[in-house]
Amino acid sequence: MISYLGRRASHSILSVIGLLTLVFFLTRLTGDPSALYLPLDSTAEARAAFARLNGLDQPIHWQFLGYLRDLLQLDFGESLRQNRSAMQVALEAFPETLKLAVVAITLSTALAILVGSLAAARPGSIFDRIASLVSLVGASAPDFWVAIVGILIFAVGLGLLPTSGTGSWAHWIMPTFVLMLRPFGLLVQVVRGTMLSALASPYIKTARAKGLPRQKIIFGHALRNSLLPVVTVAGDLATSLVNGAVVVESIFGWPGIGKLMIDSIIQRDFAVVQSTILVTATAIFILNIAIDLLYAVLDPRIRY
Amino acid sequence: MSNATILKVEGLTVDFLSDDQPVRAVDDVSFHVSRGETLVILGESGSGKSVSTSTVMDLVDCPPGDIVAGSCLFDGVELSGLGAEARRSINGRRIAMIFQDPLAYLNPVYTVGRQIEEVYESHGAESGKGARAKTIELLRRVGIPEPQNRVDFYPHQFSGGQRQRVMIAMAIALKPDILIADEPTTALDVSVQAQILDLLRDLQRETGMALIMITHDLEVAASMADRIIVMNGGKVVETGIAREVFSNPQHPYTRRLIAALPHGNAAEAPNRRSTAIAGETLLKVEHLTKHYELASGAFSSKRTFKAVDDISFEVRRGETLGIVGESGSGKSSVARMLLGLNAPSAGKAVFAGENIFDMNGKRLMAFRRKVQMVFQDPYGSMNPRMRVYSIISEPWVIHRDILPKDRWKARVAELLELVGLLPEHAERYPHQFSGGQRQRIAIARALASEPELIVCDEAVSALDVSIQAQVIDLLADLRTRLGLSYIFITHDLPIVRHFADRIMVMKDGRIVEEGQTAALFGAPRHDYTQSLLQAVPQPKWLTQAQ
Amino acid sequence: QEAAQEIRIVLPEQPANLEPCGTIITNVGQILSQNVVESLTVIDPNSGQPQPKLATEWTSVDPTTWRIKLREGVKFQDGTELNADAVVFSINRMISGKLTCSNIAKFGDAKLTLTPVDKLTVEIKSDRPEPIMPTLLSVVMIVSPKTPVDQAVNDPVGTGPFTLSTFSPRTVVLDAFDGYWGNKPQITKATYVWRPESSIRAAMVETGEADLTPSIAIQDASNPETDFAYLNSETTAIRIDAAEPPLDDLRVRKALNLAIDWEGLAQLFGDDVKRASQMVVSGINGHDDALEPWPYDPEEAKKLIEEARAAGVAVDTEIKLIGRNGIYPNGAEAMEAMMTMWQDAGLNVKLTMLDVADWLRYLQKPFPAERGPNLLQMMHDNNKGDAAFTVPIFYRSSGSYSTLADPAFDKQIDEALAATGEARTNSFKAIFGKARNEVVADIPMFHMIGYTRVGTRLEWKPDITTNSEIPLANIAIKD
Amino acid sequence: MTIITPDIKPAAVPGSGRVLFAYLKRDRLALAAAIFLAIVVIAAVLGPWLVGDAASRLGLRQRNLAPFSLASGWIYVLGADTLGRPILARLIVGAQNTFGIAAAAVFASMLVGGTLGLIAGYSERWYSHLILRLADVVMSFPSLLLALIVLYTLGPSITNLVIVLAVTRMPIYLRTARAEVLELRERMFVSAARAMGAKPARIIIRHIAPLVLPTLVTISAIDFATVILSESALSFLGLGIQPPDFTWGAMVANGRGYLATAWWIAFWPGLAIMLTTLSLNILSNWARTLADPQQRWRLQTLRKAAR
Ligand SMILES: Nc1ncnc2c1ncn2[C@@H]1O[C@H](COP(=O)(O)OP(=O)(O)OP(=O)(O)O)[C@@H](O)[C@H]1O
Ligand SMILES: Nc1ncnc2c1ncn2[C@@H]1O[C@H](COP(=O)(O)OP(=O)(O)OP(=O)(O)O)[C@@H](O)[C@H]1O
Ligand SMILES: [Mg+2]
Ligand SMILES: [Mg+2]
Ligand code: NI
Repeated sequence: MISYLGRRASHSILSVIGLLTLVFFLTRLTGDPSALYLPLDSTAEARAAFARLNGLDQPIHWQFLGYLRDLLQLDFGESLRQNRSAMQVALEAFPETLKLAVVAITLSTALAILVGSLAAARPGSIFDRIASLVSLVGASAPDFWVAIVGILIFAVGLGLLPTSGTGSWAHWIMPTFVLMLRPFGLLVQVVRGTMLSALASPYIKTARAKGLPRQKIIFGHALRNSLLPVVTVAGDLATSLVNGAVVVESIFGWPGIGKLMIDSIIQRDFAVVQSTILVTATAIFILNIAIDLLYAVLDPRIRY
Repeated sequence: MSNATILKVEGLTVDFLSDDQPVRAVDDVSFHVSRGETLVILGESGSGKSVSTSTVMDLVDCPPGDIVAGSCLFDGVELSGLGAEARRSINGRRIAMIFQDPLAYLNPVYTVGRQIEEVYESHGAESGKGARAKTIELLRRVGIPEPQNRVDFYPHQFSGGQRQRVMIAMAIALKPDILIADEPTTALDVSVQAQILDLLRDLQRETGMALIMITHDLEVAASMADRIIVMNGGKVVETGIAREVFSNPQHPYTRRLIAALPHGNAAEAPNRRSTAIAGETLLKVEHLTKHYELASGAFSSKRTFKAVDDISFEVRRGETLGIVGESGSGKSSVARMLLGLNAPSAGKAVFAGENIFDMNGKRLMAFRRKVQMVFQDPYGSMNPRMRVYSIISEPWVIHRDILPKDRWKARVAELLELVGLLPEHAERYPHQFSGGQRQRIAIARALASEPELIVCDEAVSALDVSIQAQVIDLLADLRTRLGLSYIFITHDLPIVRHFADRIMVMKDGRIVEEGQTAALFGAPRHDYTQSLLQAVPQPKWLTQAQ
Repeated sequence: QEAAQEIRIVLPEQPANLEPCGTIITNVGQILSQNVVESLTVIDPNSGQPQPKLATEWTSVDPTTWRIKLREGVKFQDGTELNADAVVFSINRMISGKLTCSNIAKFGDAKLTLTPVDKLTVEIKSDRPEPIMPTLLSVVMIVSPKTPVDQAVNDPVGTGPFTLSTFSPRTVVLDAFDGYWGNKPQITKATYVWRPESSIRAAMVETGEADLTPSIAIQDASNPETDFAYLNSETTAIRIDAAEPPLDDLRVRKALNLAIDWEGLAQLFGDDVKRASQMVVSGINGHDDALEPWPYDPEEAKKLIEEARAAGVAVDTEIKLIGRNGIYPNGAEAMEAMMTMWQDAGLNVKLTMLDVADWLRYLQKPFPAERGPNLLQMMHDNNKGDAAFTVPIFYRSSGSYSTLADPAFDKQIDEALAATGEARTNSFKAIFGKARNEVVADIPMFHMIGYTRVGTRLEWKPDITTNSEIPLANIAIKD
Repeated sequence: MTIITPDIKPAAVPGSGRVLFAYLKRDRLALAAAIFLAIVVIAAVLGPWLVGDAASRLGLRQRNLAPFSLASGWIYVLGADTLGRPILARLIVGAQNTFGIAAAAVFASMLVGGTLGLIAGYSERWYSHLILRLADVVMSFPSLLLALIVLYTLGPSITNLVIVLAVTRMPIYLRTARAEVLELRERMFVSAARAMGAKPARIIIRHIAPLVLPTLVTISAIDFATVILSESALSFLGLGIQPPDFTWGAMVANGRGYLATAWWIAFWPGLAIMLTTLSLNILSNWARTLADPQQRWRLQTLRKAAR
């Protein structure tokens, strides 16, 4: 176990370093930032000065070595746009995203497990059909569509909720809801599917023969046996949220890392790109290790 | 005894529906059982025993099952059409069931302890520490070693017989009014079987439990039954007081069964042992050892358990080596290692001059073609998504040279007939068969690849005597004709005596005794062997008379 | 009451930083300009002429030297006094090259030398004549001498009526500065937030969550009571790459202009847009009101193309129409529409929409090798009062966006740049006329309109400067 | 030998078209879904031929024409978009690109991701660790950055677009497949197949994959919508589909700014995406039932015995 963890951690660290290297070189293939930072009418001289100032005039391998050297001293570089440490920028945004992602994923997973299990318990029933329909409509609706229409209805039309922004709990409702839609829809389907197979297993007969209550059969026995794919898919969805819920962040003015990452990619703010990727990648690698450990907890036949 | 009748089944008819004509599994079956009484259901494999008892428990999925007719009156209550909640309070507490295929019927992700405790908790009988203590006590009573540790193990960490006992423990936890035991001792050696049967009898005495026991084992039947019903082709063909059925069977099927009863009682009755053993050593096992690493939780530290402890033996071409031994003594572990499914902790096994454990790639492939296994859990060993046709023909897909494709269909039909099934069964899926039928499919599959050595792990344990005889004849015939060798793991002494040339007795991971069949049966040296031979159950009417 | 004096402004974009040297960047300027930091001069939106701000007077000593007189009694928000040294410090900081300064680009490659003459007088020398120095000084933001010289800052200290109190990824907050030299503004506190989605911003003002939002999309400007249109100094156009055949043929370039259904296209940008005939808006020195925009004449366009074909011009060559995503509202639709119209006229035009960085490669020299004949979507913003910020980059052969190479035209441009007064205005007019009629260097589209939604609580109207500043001091609160 | 087993004929084997249709008829919802998809596919194939250039004809004076009016002709029933082009015609013509891109991307990611997941789950060799860490890396790699890099190094094209979409969607299939394999490989029938001499490839393809596939198909059915929508998000980089070509996703994105004023521009294509996703899911659930021998009876005409 411990040795497995150690191995996993070292592999992951290597992968993150590989990732950063990859990102370092690849981002530099996407064009020169000076064109974006300086006004269109600035002179060649100004551009040269800009490149010199930001070390962009050096050969790329020198830049990379410099980056590595700084990295060892935990210096992640300066943001070109924001005039401050790139890591500080990333770390400021990340918790905002994380909060939202955790709430949305937890809620949607819990809800999806409930709805999906009940749908699978009576396949073909009205509940099953409605649950599928509702969850799928939510999952396939364009997220900005739901977000903007939601704002138009609940904030402008009814005046029940604030349009956007952060602060009170009311500010959480719409962003969380929009974020939950897709995970919920996907998870309901996955839960339903795997539960159907699980419910047909012989050990469910044993449980019935024991006289277990229905909810215990469904949630205790069948669900437990079908959690592996559910956990995986939920984990993947969590990853994509941790990686940034761009639409929600930008529409609702939630200062998260997704928008930051997109902006800095488009603006070629390389140091920030690197730092945000470092932060999210670390989170994602930890999440994936946790999920793998969870497999072993969920299914005793799986051992590492 | 019908004055205290607790369960009365009347005119039960069950169909299995599909696109085609419904399959009638149970046809107008009636029986009843009283408090304290034991009703034994005998019958051919696939005759509807399991289905009719499952119906009593409401465990047949409807649809595709279809209860065409019939009533089940339990303690004055009509069971069919009972509400879910009422049903729940009866199942497990008042009527309990032991299933035929213990691995599939245990939830793989919960410890056995948890699964037993659940019975207490869900009926509000006991919870927390109390439930756990009771669970450990139960496990001890069914003969699980070190129950206080084993309670936290998962089903896959138990041997076949141990799982069966876990199942039994679960069923008797709440001392039900009726216990339906579907082949409860198929994986138990004679001594453990005796212990379990005693336990059941004790329970009956203590609580007046009615016992419905399905078995293929006539000795067990005789030792337990008050009354017997015999089923064939979905119908009850004979019913009566045990002693009368045994002494004066009416139906031709029953007669055939009873005729086989004192199987191998007489010391050297006609047997199917090899006549000529070629003498060339096919398999030589040396110092084979297997440790299982035990970690009950994901994080707890490891302990090891010695399941197989330095054993050596050999098998010669055309020979049958019988392995008998205590349940949990490591028989299946040996088999799995020989097949290369589990890595041994130490030792080697030389097959045709080469160590199995060093084999790789092509050689391993060639080896696996020559050695086949019939698994102890036939249900689990078949892919639920594959039809029987694909299951049996799979070896030919893997080893292309065995049989040209155009002959597969005919050969599958032939194999199915050899093991007593119908060619049409090729189109069905594993879940559509009875326990014994699945076991026969597994045998057919093992035969399909025309191997040199077949490892049979309790391969005929769920078959009734008539089909058992048919299968054994088939195996013996193949041995004579093709020079096949067998490693025959079984708990059934009459069968090994009848079929095996040499016998190896295992206990606690070691070989305690080994020798030619006749010699070993004639003069057992080791205490354990002696106790095995003596543990043959006696008919109930005799023991009661004493 | 106090609370009522606070306003909330919602901007389309988060300002990446608050460096006063970058106030020409819209989202920085809209917060800082004239609020936190002030410039030496400001441009009058109507006349395009520089007006006093921190500088009260300016005189040209000789063609390369200007003498600036500063306002008296002005204090920075950190208490330091505004004097000649502070101004010299600010300008030197801009031109030092030790930090990235966007505003300095307006000066081109001019070399400046600063000398404090006395406490309130500064002398600015440039290495070549700079007739519009006072106009240029409108981009010089004066910061406290305590500001670091070699480092961009996010906490600017200037002389404006407001001080920066918070700058976080969520919001910027400005508080009134008590020691302000001018009239005390009515607003005591301004909070800025940002939402990219125009409809959300409009909704925020509608629900009262915000009081003002600049640049909403035309379709969101649906309420005449709160939504104000203003000519925003932006001119859209398509640059014709005149160096590449078949675009080097004058007939083809004319046909390109004639083939567009301008009235139909205008639907995309609203009723208030002005059809453009030149690259600067009226009010900019050099704009020629008399210059007619190209009409819609598909028949003529087809005829010209046929003529060109007959003359052996390869009019069937594929022409790349290069658009930029998000350049202005409905920009992509406009490109699609124009492409269709050109195709109808018989030209083989193919649209490619690029992201900013990629698009820039086509906009600026050096152009990509093998660029092929191309038409480039662009938008030009000259709110600095003088055509000098437009003409040389577009039409001079050395201009960084220019695809022309006409020495005579270059000479004409150089002369205009050196001229002053009436002569200057007329020379620029002549240049625009030539570009429109003889050279046909581009396809001017529209002078764009911006829409701003102003909450009913406020008394304020946007104007041409709104894209670069929103002076809080000018905003009044109705009671 | 007295084996009196009731005589049964083999149940209908799924596979042949007629039998499939019979199963489809048993599930009304699935039938409706199949019909809808068939219509969409027909539109995708014949669309350009059916409505001709109506989809790209400008009507600047009919900008944002409201739906449900036949005044401008039936083709305008669903209204017109921001350039006054009939939305109905654009939906029909756009089906082709939409389906082409989404199907290619989803299929590719499922195929590659699923295969790698099966390998990574089954084997414990070094390459399975490598595959997993690669998946982690892909998951951590912002898809937008990937798109930009592809754009800059390979240039915009539909193939590259599909590659980007497929790569970014791949990890979910990979990890899900692996998770299922981790459990399945411990099952007895896998051991049995190994004992029979089946090579890993065969075990994976024949024994494990069929049990993993239903989950992957479920995910892919929903991914269809995700892919269409993220395709339109990439178009603002210039990697998406380039005008004059368009997809439903691009149509939705086009209507984004008009939700408050002309809802129909984004609504109809959004609805088309939704209905397609819905249909795909219903069909995938149907297929899942069909593929599972223990569930298949739900789609069969169960003939009961006379009583
Ligand atoms: N789900 C099913 N679908 C179709 N047929 C089934 C199904 N389950 C059982 N059968 C058939 O019903 C018959 C009775 O099965 P049952 O399990 O009761 O046999 P059994 O008497 O218990 O046999 P065994 O001793 O082999 O366990 C068998 O022929 C079997 O093939
Ligand atoms: N995976 C495992 N982990 C831990 N212990 C195991 C595992 N598998 C088997 N054992 C233990 O090893 C011992 C031998 O098991 P094995 O299955 O070989 O017994 P067996 O002789 O086949 O018994 P039976 O006749 O009951 O099938 C048993 O005590 C069992 O509990
Ligand atoms: Mg049975
Ligand atoms: Mg065993
Ligand atoms: Ni037996």
